[in-house]
Amino acid sequence: MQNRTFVSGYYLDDKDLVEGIKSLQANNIEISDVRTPFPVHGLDVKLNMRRSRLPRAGFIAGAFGAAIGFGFQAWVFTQAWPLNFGGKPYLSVPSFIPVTFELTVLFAAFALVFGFLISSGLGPGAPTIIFDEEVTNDRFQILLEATGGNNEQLENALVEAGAEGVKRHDI
Amino acid sequence: MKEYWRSLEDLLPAEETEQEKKTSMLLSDDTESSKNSRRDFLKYFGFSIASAAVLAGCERPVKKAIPLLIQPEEVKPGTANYYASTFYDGAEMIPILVKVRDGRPIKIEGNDLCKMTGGAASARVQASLLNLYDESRPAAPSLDGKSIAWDEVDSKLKETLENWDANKEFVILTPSILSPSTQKLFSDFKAKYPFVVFETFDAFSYSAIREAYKASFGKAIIPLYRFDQAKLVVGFNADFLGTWLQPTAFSRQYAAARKLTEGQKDMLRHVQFESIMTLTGSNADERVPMPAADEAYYLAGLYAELAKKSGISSTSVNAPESIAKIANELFQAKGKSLVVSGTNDVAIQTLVVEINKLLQNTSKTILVDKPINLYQGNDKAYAELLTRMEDNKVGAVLFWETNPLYHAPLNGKTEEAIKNVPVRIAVQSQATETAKLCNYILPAPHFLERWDDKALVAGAYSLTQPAIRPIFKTRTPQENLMAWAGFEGSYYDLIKLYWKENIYNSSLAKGRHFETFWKVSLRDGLVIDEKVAPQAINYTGTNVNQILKKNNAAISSNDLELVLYQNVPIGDGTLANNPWLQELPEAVSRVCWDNYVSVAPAFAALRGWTQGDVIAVNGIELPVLVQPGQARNTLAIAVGYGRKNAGRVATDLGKNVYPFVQIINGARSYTLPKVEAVATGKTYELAATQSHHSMEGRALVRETTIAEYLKNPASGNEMHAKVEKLHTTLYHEHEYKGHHWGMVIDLNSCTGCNACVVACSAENNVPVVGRNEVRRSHEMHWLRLDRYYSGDSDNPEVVRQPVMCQHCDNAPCENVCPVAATNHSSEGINQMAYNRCIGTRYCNNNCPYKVRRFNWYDYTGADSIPNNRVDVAGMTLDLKRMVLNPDVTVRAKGVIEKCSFCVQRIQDRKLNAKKDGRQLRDGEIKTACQQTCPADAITFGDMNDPNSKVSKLLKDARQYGLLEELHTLPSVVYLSKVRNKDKNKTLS
Amino acid sequence: MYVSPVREPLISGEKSYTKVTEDIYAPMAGKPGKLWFGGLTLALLALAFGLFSIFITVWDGIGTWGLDRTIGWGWGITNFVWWVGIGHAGTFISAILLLFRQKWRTSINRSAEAMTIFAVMCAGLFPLIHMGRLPLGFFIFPYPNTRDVWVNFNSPLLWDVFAISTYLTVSLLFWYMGLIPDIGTIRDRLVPGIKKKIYSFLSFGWTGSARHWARHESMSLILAGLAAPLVLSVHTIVSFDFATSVIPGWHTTIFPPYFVSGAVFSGFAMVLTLMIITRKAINLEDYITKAHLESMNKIIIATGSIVGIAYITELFIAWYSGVVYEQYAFVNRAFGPYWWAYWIMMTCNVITPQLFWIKKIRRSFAATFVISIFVNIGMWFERFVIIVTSLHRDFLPSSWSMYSPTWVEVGIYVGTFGLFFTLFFLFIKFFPVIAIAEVKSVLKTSSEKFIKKGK
Amino acid sequence: MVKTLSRPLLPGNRFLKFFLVFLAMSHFVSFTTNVRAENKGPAPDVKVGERLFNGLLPTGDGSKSCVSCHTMYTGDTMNWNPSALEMAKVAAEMDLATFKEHLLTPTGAMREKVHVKYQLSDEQLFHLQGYLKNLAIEGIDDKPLSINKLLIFLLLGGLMTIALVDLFFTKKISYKAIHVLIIVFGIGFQLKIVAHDLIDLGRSQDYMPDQPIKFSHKIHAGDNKIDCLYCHSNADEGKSAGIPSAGLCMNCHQVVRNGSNSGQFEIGKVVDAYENNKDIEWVRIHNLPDHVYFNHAQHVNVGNRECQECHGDVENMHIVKQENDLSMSWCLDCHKETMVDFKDNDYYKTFEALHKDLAEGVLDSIRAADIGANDCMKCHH
Repeated sequence: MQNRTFVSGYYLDDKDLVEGIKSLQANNIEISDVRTPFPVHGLDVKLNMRRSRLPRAGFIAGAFGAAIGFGFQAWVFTQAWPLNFGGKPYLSVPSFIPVTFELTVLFAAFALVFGFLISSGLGPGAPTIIFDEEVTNDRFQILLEATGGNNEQLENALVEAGAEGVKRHDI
Repeated sequence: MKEYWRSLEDLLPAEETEQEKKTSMLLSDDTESSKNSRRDFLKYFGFSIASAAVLAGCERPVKKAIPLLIQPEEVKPGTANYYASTFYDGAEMIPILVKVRDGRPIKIEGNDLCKMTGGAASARVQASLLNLYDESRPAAPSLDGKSIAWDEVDSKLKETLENWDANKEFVILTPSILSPSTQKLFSDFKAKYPFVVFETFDAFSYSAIREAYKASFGKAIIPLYRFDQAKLVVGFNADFLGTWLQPTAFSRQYAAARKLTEGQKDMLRHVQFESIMTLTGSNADERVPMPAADEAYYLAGLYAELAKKSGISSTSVNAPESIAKIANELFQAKGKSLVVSGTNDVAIQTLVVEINKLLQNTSKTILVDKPINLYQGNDKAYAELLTRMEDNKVGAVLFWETNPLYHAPLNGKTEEAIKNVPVRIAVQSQATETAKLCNYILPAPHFLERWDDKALVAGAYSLTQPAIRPIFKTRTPQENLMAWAGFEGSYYDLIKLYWKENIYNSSLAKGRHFETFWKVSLRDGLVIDEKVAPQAINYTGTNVNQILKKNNAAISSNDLELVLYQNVPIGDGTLANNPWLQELPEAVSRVCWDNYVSVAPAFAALRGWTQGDVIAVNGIELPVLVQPGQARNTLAIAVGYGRKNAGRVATDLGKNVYPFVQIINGARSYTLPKVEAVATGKTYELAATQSHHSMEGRALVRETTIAEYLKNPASGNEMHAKVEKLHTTLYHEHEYKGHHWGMVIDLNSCTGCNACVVACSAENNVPVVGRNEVRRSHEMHWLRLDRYYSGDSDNPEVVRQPVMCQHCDNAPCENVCPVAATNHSSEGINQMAYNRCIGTRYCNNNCPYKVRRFNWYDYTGADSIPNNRVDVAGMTLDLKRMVLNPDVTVRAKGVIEKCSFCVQRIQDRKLNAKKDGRQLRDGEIKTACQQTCPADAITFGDMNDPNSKVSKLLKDARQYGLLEELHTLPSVVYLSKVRNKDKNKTLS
Repeated sequence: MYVSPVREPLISGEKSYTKVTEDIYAPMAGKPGKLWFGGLTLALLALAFGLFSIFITVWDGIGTWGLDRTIGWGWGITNFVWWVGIGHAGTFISAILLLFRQKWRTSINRSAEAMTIFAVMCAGLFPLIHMGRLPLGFFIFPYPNTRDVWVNFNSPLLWDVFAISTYLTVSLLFWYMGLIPDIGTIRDRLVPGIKKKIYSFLSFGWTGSARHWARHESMSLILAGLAAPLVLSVHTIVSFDFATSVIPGWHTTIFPPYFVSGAVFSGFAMVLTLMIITRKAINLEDYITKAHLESMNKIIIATGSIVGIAYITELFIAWYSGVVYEQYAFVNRAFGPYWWAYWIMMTCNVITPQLFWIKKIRRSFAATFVISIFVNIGMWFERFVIIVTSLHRDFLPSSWSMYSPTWVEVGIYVGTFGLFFTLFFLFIKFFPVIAIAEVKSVLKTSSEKFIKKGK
Repeated sequence: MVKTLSRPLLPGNRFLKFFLVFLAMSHFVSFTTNVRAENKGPAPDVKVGERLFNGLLPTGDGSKSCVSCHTMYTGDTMNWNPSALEMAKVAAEMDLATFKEHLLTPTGAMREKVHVKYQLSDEQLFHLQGYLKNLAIEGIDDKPLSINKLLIFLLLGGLMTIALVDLFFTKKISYKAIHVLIIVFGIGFQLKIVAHDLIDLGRSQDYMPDQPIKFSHKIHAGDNKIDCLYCHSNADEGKSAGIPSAGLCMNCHQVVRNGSNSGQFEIGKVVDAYENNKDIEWVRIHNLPDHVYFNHAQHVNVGNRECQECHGDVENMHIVKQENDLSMSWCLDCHKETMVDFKDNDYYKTFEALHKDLAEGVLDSIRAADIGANDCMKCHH
């Protein structure tokens, strides 16, 4: 395993965090990650994150579910074994709506959840490196990766950016 | 035409042990016969899914198939044979066909060659099959409670007979013997042993009719009635459609005379005067409640009125208004009317005979020259016999299928008399009370296990032939006598010889040898000798005025009277140990598994009684049933219950009221003029299959009067046209390219006798659930007879409607089954795949007709979970399982079932047609209910065939579908009911 | 900030982020009290009784229930619909209120969703148990088989299978996805040990990274968008069980909206009943405040009134239709042998919620608690009335009959309470009852502290 | 592969039962032999007899062991010789002299040829007969079980557990793909076992039980070309095809008393049954569940199907086995394909609409399923 060094700084308020990020970005320092106890709005734009493709995945899966749902029912009732139920036509479309709808939702939901988990690298027992356990409590943490031993420079930048505490992590 | 098989005659002479073995061999090929092989693996693995899968399978029993060593030509495994035979239980006699599958009788049907019944059979005929498989039948001969071999019986009794004290009588007490061969045997036996005395004892007495004819015509006869020849029938306490004399034949005549199909416009009118609401009264066009005590007065009034009109002088009687009115009608219908009474009272019966004579009905609707041989018993003679027995004049008594201790205890007199006889022999096919008092119990075979012949009227002969080898160590009663008298041969030989010598004649032979004639007779089951001369009989007259004087005023008062009656399922109680009959709802009250005290609504209100309150009537405690239409001060209790030694089902079921019966004026009287009834404070829940009795103004049973009908055949059925006009659908309707089965039920014909219900149960393996389950509305009958009252509760009108699965083309049940267990067949049948059903009961909820039945418990033993069977009637015993129809699946617990239009019969007849390479004939397929219906109310056939009877009936203006406004498109169609009454001529 | 000062704070007390964490973590940290153990024991006993009753049902047959040839569904399906209804609040709160950006949802959505899942689990049991042949229940799934038989897609009961299982799955996913950050929080509060390892496993490796948060938010929003129609569809489909049939009293087009609002109505009532107890029991008074109470009670008035209007509309339509069966069905409901059930339903569902028009009552925990119980009872009777009184007297008077439950049916109902509370007790012990992260995210805009500061 | 349908529910249980029975039996046997020893001189050594029978002790120069012809179990190929049990039952009835004569100087062509090489001392014969008598009393143990699926199932379960534990806790193997592969494969295989066993529970394809008489359809229907319907005449007329009565067998076997393979032994059984009024308990091979109605006449007579379509090449089977699984889909598929004799059988005139379609060329043929062969109540009523 290669050795990497990170420098972290934390804030106690999301407003300060945003200010801190602004200041770091002004100094052209690349931010590896920001960790917060709750979602801070606007961070994705500030950090130039790519727009999530989850909605698209959800839509495609939903459409697939709908097609499977309707197609399967239609196949069963017209091809596999057409049966006369109470005088209804074999292809009684209104009857197929509920199941089609439910399968649409089900497929989309699975796609979304698994899409989220996979794209985020999360999952049962997924490996994690936690630099500061207080992040999930009340700390807003900025992580910077030190390349070529510039950790002290980064530490200073963080202090400058108003971080309440700065720490170095070697892994 | 059905194929009638010649019988097992060829196999007949064989040793007993071998017989048993052969029977068992015939049975063992069938999976139904043993409970071990009745396992359904789908169910089994379903329950133990987890463990079974992992453990790589569970044990599957190896099924053995044992062929017959030598296969008789006519016995084909898996194919049913029909044998013609005759039913007779001491009450009714009906020619039947016995359906035998793999050596065991599984269904009884009426013999359609018989003109009297036209192939119909009553509920009791249908159910009598189950008595064959009754495990409580005496299984082997016994002496003083110890088993004994037949040889020993013979040697002992032979010794007794040969060393007889000539001063004493050896009495053989038989029911009315219809068999000419047996009578021949009796006379031969008497010739050998002159001290033998044959006496006749009927379980339910009709001796007053014979006495009345003796008085008026000089001969103690019961004439042959022809309801179909009458235009007006007036009944007095006579339940001739339910229990009186020959109800099956009468129902058929009655319904035929009231049909309005096939262009018939004329309809028999029926007026009933009665104290209790009988099945017959509930079918009457008009019905007048009448205190039982006043019946003689009413009839006397009728006689006096008619005499006045005929210009005959007689004592005048101030008749009630309704009688005066009906007298007018009767007088107009002279020679085409019929007055009958069901009361066993000589004075009443004499009046009836004289009234009919006045109306010139004799030899038109009453054939006195063709008397019937039923009910030959004479109550006076019976009373005298008891006296002789008490006076030590009788040395031995043999009860030949009679049970006087139960049917006529006469204040313990019968018991004392029997105990006074040193040798007491019971020759009986069923457990009886009388047998308990006997030294010898000699088991007799069930009528399906023995040979016999019958002659209902002179010249009409029918044969009884065995359809199965005796299940127990039984011997035909006639063969007992033959053995004791040392006669050679078997009873079969005797019958054949008798037929050869006495019945076979040139007109019947039609050029055939006797052997051929005999075989043809066996195949057909009956022979009618048209040339037998009518019996000469002349009117001698009797002193009517004396009776009129005695009954010239009403005697009913505020005293409570009690009427004892036979109800339709149980009758006199002889066949009471029969789960099918006990579970059959009574035709009027729709209560089963008990008897009860019927009380008029007004009287119940007066005393503050409601249904289920237990009251004591002269000390007998029974629950109350409020019966609309009953005379106000009349109480009524059914006989036939409270058996003490009848077997597992009937013993101690209900209360026995035969002890109330006394011999009055030489006849057993079933009416008590004064009884005490007090509330006990207890309650008892009756097992009623219907709890709401009003139609709530819904157009379920549609009816009209004959006058309206003649003006407009669609009267009363106007709604049908309205609904038809609205007939529209978004979807295209499914096409039925081949057959489209349909059924038409003529509500004008259906009398509500319930024979169809038992026929259906027998055909379709419908389980018996028992009293407690019926109380919880868990009854399983696929077919029920809804009964509604309308109008005044003191004298309501009654309508009935047989309801089974309506096989809707737009069936609401089919849409809602999640697993597709019920759907529509290509022939329009609403099919139900039991093995697919998971039991959500959604279909039943969504059935507007509520005809689906759910297996609440394991009633049949088909469930794979052990120790959970609910089978109070022993229907899952191996012996009783022999009655199961192997072509119909036995349903498991948790499964919905319902009427299938007897699809197994449809399949069978279709296959026959295919094998013959011909089209199906209309009427070839008969459902079980249709087949047995005495009123011919049910028609089944192909609606796609424009020439079928069903298609023709569908064009009748009276035609409508039940709840047709729901657009379920039922394949069962009803024809509306027409009452023969007119606003201008009404009794009340 | 952009919060109107008139808006009532949703979180009272001086709460900082840490305080929030501590408060919500507190009940999980300590040893559970006697009350908890007592409650759990009681719930387990009830569950055992229920399991025994189910065993009796499967072994002996449905005959052990009070049903008959006319009334094919009784307590079983009543309980099913009732539980499904209760299961509507959670996903409604978290999905629909999320879409509407209602901040007050944050304090209650977690436990409401848990209740949803548990209630749907209870509900899902009944369609299974009520089968006559439960061992063959797998026939309802369209799996390939050697019989070549599929299922009947026309059957509302089959739609139920899909609706309930989809609803349960999606609710579970939604709930768990929301839980992940909070499990992370719990994980980080624990000292190293087996417990921490388990929570670490369950937290799916949550770090609080902004990237994750962004995706999480995006996913939550779309999932909410999917769950919102799903919630509405589930009770719509349940109502189809009745609405698509022919039985008078069932065959009604008004059923879908009527059932959905009834479901939300009963669901909210159940959430209130439980939350009022829970907030006291585990000291969350600051998080579940009168403001929450009032908001929820407002929804109860709204849905309760819809239900009331539906009742009246049904009566009107029955009269207006001119169909004798329909008319009789409704007269029979109100004045037939089961009149008491109808009037309990009317009183509890239509009259009592109207008390919430009075501000004092709708802001009173005690009054709300009592009324919410009334609503629960009333909604149970609504289903009983619809199912039993419609069935017991339908088209043919010859088949009319009466129904009363047996101890077995009651036992199964009690058993589902046992299951529900067993799960609920375990839930409040092992999972945060309030969505920590979500509360924190609205802390600034909605807490007393920050609003005061803003002044 | 031969399927024994009477598979035990729990192998362990079965073993325990055998063990107990074995203990009890061995005690009983030793006790009885002791008694006999006291009364009737020396007791036969069953063990020696068994070794002789199995050929572990020499029985003569170049002679085969008894068991090689008189086998304990019938396999999937026909062994025409009487089985060991049948032999034992015969031998148990004989005194030693007759036994010796039967064995060493037999009558009948087949036995003469094979038995000629046997050289057995009287003592050996005594032991051998003792063994056979013992066998006649005790019967033959159940066939040993083949590899148990349960073991595979459990083994896979264990393997997957180890993989899971290693994946999350021990982490000995660094390539996670291996864990995943093991688990996926394991679950898949387990599901396959479960699914197949579930399907097989109601099924008995390839069922091939031993019959009480080694009746060969190959000889009768194949070599001698007897028509199926000669014996199973009911197939044309009725619901079941019918198993011929012994009387029917005697039509030929009154004359034919010597079989080409089994000599007089097997035919002797039929004769014995016929003459002494004994039942022959054939084992049913084709069993349908109770809720299925099947009618042979519909298929053989009306549908004109060949017996072989369902029963396979019976005329080439010495031992009949169930050729098809008799599953519902098997029935349905055939109904979908089988053409109906629509023109020649007048019954089908009822289907006017379809006749019109045929005439107009809308349809080219009518399949059984088109006229309702796949309606539920055709078979389930």
